[in-house]
Amino acid sequence: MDPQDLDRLNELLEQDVEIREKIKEQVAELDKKTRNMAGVLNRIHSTPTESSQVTWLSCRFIRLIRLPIVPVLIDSVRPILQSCQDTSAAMAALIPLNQFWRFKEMWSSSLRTAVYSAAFVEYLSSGKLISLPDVAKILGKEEWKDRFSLAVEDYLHGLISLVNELSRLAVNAVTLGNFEEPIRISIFVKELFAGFTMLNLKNDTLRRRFDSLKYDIKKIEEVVYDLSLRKLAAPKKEQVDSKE
Amino acid sequence: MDPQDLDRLNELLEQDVEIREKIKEQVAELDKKTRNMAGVLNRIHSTPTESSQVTWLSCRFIRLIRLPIVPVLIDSVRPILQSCQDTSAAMAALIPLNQFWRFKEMWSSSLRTAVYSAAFVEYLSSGKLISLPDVAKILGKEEWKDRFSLAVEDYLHGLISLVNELSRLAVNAVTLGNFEEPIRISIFVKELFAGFTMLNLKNDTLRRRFDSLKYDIKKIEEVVYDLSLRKLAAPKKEQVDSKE
Amino acid sequence: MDPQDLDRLNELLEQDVEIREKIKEQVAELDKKTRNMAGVLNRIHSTPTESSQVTWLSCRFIRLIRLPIVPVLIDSVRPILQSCQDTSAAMAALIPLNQFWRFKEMWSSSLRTAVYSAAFVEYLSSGKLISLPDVAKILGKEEWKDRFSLAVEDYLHGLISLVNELSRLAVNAVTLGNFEEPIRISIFVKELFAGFTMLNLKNDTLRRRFDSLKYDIKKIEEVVYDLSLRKLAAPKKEQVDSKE
Amino acid sequence: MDPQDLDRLNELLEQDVEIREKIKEQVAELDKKTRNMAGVLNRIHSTPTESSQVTWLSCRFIRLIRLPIVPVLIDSVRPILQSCQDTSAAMAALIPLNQFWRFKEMWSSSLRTAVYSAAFVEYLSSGKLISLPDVAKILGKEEWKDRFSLAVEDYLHGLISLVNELSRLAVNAVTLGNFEEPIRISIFVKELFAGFTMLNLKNDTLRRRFDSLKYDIKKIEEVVYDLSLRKLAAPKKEQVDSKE
Amino acid sequence: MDPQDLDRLNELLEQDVEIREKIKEQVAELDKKTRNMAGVLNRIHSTPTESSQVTWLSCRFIRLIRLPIVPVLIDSVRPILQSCQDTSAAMAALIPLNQFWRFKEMWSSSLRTAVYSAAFVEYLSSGKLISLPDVAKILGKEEWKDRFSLAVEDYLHGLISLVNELSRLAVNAVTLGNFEEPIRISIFVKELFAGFTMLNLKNDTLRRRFDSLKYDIKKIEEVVYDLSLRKLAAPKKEQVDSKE
Amino acid sequence: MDPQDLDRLNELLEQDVEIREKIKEQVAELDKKTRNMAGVLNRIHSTPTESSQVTWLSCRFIRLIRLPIVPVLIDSVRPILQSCQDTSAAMAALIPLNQFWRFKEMWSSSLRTAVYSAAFVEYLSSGKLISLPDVAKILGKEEWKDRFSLAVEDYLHGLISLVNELSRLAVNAVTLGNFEEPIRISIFVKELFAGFTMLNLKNDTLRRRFDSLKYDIKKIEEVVYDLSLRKLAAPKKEQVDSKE
Amino acid sequence: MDTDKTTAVVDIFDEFRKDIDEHNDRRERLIKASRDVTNISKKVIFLLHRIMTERGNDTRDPFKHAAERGRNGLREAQVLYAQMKHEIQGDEFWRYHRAVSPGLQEYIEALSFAHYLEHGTLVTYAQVQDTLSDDSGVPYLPLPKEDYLLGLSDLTGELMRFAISGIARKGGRTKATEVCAFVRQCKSDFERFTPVVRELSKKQSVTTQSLEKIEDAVYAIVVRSSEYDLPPEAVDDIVAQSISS
Amino acid sequence: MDTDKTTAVVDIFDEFRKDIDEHNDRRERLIKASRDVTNISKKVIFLLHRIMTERGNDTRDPFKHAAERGRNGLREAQVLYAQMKHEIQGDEFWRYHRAVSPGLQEYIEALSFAHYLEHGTLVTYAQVQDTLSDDSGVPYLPLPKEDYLLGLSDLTGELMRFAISGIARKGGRTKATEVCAFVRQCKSDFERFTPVVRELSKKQSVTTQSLEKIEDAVYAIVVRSSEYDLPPEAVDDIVAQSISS
Ligand SMILES: [Mn+2]
Ligand SMILES: [Mn+2]
Repeated sequence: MDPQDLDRLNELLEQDVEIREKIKEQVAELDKKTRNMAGVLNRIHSTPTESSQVTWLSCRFIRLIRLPIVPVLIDSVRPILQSCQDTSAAMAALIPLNQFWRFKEMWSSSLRTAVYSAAFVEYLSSGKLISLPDVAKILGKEEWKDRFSLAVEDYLHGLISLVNELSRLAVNAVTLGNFEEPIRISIFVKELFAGFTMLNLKNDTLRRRFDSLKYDIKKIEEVVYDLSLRKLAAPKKEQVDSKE
Repeated sequence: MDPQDLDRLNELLEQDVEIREKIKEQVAELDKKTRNMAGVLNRIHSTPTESSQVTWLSCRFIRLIRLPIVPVLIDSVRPILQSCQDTSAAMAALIPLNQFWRFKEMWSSSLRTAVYSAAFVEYLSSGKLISLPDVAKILGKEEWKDRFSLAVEDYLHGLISLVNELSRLAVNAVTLGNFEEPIRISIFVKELFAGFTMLNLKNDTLRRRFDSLKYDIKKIEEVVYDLSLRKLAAPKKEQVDSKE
Repeated sequence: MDPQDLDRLNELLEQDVEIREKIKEQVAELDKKTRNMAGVLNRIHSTPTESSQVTWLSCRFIRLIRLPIVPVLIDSVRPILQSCQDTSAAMAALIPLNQFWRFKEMWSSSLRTAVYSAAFVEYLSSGKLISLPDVAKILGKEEWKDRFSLAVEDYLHGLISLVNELSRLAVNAVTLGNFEEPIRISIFVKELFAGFTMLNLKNDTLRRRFDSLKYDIKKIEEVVYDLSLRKLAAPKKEQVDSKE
Repeated sequence: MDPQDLDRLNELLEQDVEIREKIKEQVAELDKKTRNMAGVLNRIHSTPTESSQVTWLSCRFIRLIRLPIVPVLIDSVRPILQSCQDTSAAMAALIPLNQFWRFKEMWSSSLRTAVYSAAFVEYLSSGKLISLPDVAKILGKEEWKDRFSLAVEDYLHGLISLVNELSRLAVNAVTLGNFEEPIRISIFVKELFAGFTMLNLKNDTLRRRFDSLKYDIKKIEEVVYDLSLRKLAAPKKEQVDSKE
Repeated sequence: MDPQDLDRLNELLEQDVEIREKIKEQVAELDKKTRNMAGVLNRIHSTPTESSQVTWLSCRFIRLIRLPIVPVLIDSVRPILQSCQDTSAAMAALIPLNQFWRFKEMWSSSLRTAVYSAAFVEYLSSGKLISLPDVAKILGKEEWKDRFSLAVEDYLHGLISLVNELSRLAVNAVTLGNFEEPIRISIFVKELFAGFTMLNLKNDTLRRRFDSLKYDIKKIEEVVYDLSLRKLAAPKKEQVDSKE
Repeated sequence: MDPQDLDRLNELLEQDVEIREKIKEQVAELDKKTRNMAGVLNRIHSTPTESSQVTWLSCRFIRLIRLPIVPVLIDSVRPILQSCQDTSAAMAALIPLNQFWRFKEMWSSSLRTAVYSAAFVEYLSSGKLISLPDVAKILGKEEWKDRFSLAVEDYLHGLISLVNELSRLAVNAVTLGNFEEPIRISIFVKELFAGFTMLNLKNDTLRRRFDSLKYDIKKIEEVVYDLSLRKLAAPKKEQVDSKE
Repeated sequence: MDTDKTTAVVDIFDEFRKDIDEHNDRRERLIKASRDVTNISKKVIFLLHRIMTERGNDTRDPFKHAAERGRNGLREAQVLYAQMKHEIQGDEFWRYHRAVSPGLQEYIEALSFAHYLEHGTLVTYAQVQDTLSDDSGVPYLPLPKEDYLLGLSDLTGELMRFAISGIARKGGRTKATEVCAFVRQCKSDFERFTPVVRELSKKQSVTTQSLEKIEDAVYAIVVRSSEYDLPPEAVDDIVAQSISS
Repeated sequence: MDTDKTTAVVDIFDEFRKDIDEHNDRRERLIKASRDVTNISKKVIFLLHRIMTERGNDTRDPFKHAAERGRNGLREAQVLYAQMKHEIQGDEFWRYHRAVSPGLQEYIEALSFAHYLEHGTLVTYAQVQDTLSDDSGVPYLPLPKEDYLLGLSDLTGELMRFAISGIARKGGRTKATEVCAFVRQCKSDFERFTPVVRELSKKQSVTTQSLEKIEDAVYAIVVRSSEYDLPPEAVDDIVAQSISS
């Protein structure tokens, strides 16, 4: 082999290794943040909400003794969520022009957890579904898009994780005496599910995870059933409308 | 190999490839239709039925505000269902004489969803089990049977999907205030299950799905049980008790 | 090859074989004990506890006909647990100085079952989590640590097995009429889970088993839900506090 | 889900599907060409070369009856090789800016065969190793590099395939009475191998295939041995020099 | 989990991760050295030896034009070999007391290549088999043995690699006109093989690689056969004696 | 299960385990013997035979300096071979009536080496193929046949090992100056191969090993070919030519 | 070349060929018969589930009735074993054990299911061996303990199906509780055999899964009935009434 | 509850049961028959190798003789197909194709081996279909192109065995060279089918291995004979002479 060719090849190979090494560090950083957020959000399952009137008084009391309640929880997640942008910036600086898709797989999993966190925070604050551009804005900047952006599939994976978590929340809300939450969750999730149904998904992981959503929906429906049966809560008319 | 033989063989094999390619297109077509029907039928879970007397008035009202109610839903599925025959016709035209089983696997999954839709529509309209010849008639024509017909196993798969859906419906009917539906479902499904028990299955997908039916029946039974004990379906007295 | 070198090599190889043979015997011994303990502890799933007031009378009766009840069960496990130290002593005597990690894999699996048994006994007696040093003390002696000790990962594997078993216990306790146990289990497991979340797990098997804990937690939450919904039991305030 | 968001998502997903569909067609095209070239080049194993003096006369005769001999073979591969650029052009037109790495895996395997063919042609014509820029020039154009280029690893995979084939050729050349070829191959391959040894290979598949080169080298060495032993051919002094 | 316990656990887990990280760096260092040595030693296959009288003159000539000949080759390997001790020292400093066997697997493969290099150098210089203590002395220091030493199996793996390489050398020596080397190799390898036969190997990788030695021996025997048949060389009486 | 039945069953199963344990010991014994024999027989490859007239004188001389020659070798194998009967006796005593095939797999491999040794000894002494009954007689007793006998497949495996070894011997005999042996081997092996061709084998180990015989025959044939062409075995003339 | 000797070797190997051919053919026949036994047994298992689902007219003990019909069905398999008998005499049985084993295990699974329905207990080793013997009690084959245990282990899967699909019927709730206790006992009884019967470990984990499914079902019964104060039989009645209403 | 309707459902499913049972039984019969065909074909392949190894007395063309005996052996398989015929009529063939396919491929492998020995060519599709038809040319089954190609692909493995074990015999060296060219041609001819016949790719790589083994063998012949200046036939004679001496 021509020594110069050899050097050139080696240079290319080593650049690649080096970039990967540096990206790995940033991914570890992002990973730490998303784990942290997931950890905090996990506490939602043992946190009474304000809207739960029955336990309102005890909740108030609880707040005094500093138990985290939903808004407090959300407030503690938001700054971490915002700080993800720093990691994104660092990655955008590392990734060579046009090679976003080459390295993307390295952080997909962490990014999906970040999307899930952002979507959960949005649901908890506004009861709305966060849009792809909105998550993208939170996690990164438009102008990096040659080097770092948010792919549709990662956004959708994050939403599926959200539903997985909401079905758990429906169950735990009842335990905590909050009988409205499951109804809200039911409406939100059914609408989201109807959206997913209209997407043209290929037969990949996304499709498989989407299929598993059916179990979450079934569980949520059963919770709503349990509540209706016992007349503990009932879907309001407007809610039925919005389902259309 | 003799070059002429080689060419001839290749030609024949490529014809097969071509047929497959064309069938694939038709299957994609059929798939689109079945997804569509499944999507519409999914709305049944948030649709109050006419037969539910308790909520009849609110239903009326709802109709005015244009909520789909069961007959409307059915009416919107029927034409799609009928249009499946066109796809079947196209396929029957593609498949060489006596080679139905050769290509069958390509559309089994879509066909099963079509069977499920037909069976669900039938159940919703008449409360009856649709027979294999009846589904076959809806989806295709007798005279194509050397090229396109409905296999027993696909019919049975469709029925299992129906039961999966009915157990969900039993739950959601109660939520929507319809306390008769679960009883009807219970009777219908038990009868069907007794039919399935007649079969000697191998350890294949059908067997596995049949095993899963037990859970649907259990779920339906629990709903009936809840209703009976709460005396909502049974002679009404001491309604107060059930409220606790 | 120089005959003397050859002899030396053979000697080394045969020492290795011999030690392994002897360790295998001790592992078989330990294995028998852990199987035995796991077997006894498994009976917990059909054993009513004293704290279950509803079935208290029948329990009394059962005790007379000598069915094991929890304390009896624990008492029959404790001596076996203690006798594990003998096996550990025998192993410590066999393992050459500094070669603990060479042979460790031979008994890891049995040791994890021993840890699980110790942790289960502790939970059943005091409701507390056993610490690593405490299990280490039960199963071996500090002064052998060059030859035999308890690795962090084996401790953690034992705890994960404990959670797997507790989620089953939550279900079976209800069947036995004990509606408090699931609440206790729920609090214990959630706290343990939160602890795990804060560990920096790199080990692949451990990480994968930890991920599976989510299913156990979900199951326990659903049991607690069923009880709360029916007002059969409810988390007490102090318990909510301690969750923080 | 917001209908507009939904449409946007669907649009993105469908664009992806469509691009893949179109790229697939081009890859099928490329695949046909590389198969074709590999097929022609495979005939080298039964093709006597001009340099083989012993069988020279029979070769002449063979040429008359139109058996391909090496230069003819090469001449029939060259145009196909050049036509690969058309496919590359078509792909470059399809691939969105910056998304080369997203779709690259779809044609890697075909591209490696193309590299192998180019490298084999170069070896057969000049006895030299083709460089990465030279293959890249043959298969595509510099100005497309945001959309279509040749990755180092694909170049290296192509070279490994070349060595696999050359070890077979060393054997078959002898059968065809050409005793010089194995010597030439031996020198070429050893030099290439030495080059590979100096590369910092991290890629797993590449590393594994590189390890397998040892078998090819051993086989070539044994052929050279057989020839030297029987004084049928011998490495020339200059060749030994160049090995340094 | 008790916060203090949690911290202690985390500390233990993180120490482990850190040590592994640092050892990995040293292993990469060692790996670079062994690759380098293996690369240089690979050149032996195209290097005429001094002892080959037939090509002696051309060798002399070659030396003038700076072709590496065996002693030169050996001289360039020796310093790298000695420098391995530095890496060993660094590792010994990293590995906690008594935990040699815990991490050993991380560098086994590199160490085996180092053993092979040392054994090859010894064979080339003295024609003798290097003993385990001698390799151990070259690669590390006796006083570290609680932290870093040379296991029997790694020594034996290195010797098997040596035989793999010697069978190649027997073939290439003939190509280079050295007809004595194969005879020497044959005697050396047969003796080594007889030694291996007397070892009490378990059914593991070592046993499997040992079984593969038979192919190397067969190849060497065939080379010696080819030479004898052509009266190019013959085992000398003394050599036969030493085989006893 | 009935506790008594349970115990009885366990007892029976443990008896089996015990038998296996004891058989394992005997197999280890047999294994040691067969390894020993294989080791001694391996020396045949560097042992001149008496029948080789050309080197007879040098052989005489060699004998004086105590080199083992064939008869001496055979004499040292025979007693080990005979002692195999003791192991067989011990096994026959262990194996329950009619359960030979149940445990057979445990010693098949060792037995095949024993068959090989017996067959090799027979070939070396008489030049004949040992028959199955003759090997069976050497290794065991007719009257044990319900408990221990020699299966056809083990006999055949032993013969294949013999051929593997004879092809090596053909090569080495020439090296040692014995030009008659390869001819004898060739005739012997061809006959044996013809026998093997009679069998209809399944795709099992025997089939695979039988396939490998072809390479041994080819090798032997090449030796015969070399000798014939060099007129060393055939009518001696122009010995000078073969020297080249 | 000594032609006589050549012939001799060929003659000897001709004998071997006959042996090997006969061996392969016999193996093939036994594999076929074993497949037949498997199919018969599977059909019997379905038949038993079917009878337990039907049991409409309680003219007689449905459990006993099912067991009888199951045993009748298995008679066909016993005939096959009687026919196989001469091919697996003495040590030959062990030679072909691998070919025979799968069918045997499926047969034991079916037989033990029928037995459980009637007696609520595990069929004993002796009872199984008995069904595989001729009228004078001479066994068609020596029943391996391992196959006996592995066949029984498969029974737990069928019992899970039986318990769960029976829950919705009258008395099914009580039956499920019984089966739960029985399967739990099986699991713990079999545990001691896992060190000596290798394939049993895998089957034990299937048993564990089945057991957990039954436990979940029994749990659901208890949870629901705990909301009220009703014995399970009363529940059955109320449900039956509301369906027929 | 409407008992009539219940009966109706059960009656319908009873029909299904009959269908499914009949289907499973038929599949089982075809699998068994297919195993038989496989065994017959394997035996024929061994027979062909055997005849080619023996061929002592050259009273007639050994290749033709082998082919005849091979075809005779395969007649047994043809009888089986004739018997299967009514079970795989029309579309039923495709329904049971997976059960029938392995035997069919092995049959084609054996038939093509016999054909190659006699004619030195690949048996054509029409010729194979012909052996699977009755006297009036009505096919027992529609021969799938895929099975035809996959069966032929297996032939290369047998040819490798044939070439290498024949090398040591008179004329074997020339024969090996012929087989080498033939297998090389097969490999390149089959290549174009790999995109359309999925399982062929794997078999092509087996063919490549076989081809390389033959190439190595042919190489060894050339290397050795190049040391002298002798045509292969002369070599055979010299070797024969030295063995018989
Ligand atoms: Mn079963
Ligand atoms: Mn074959």
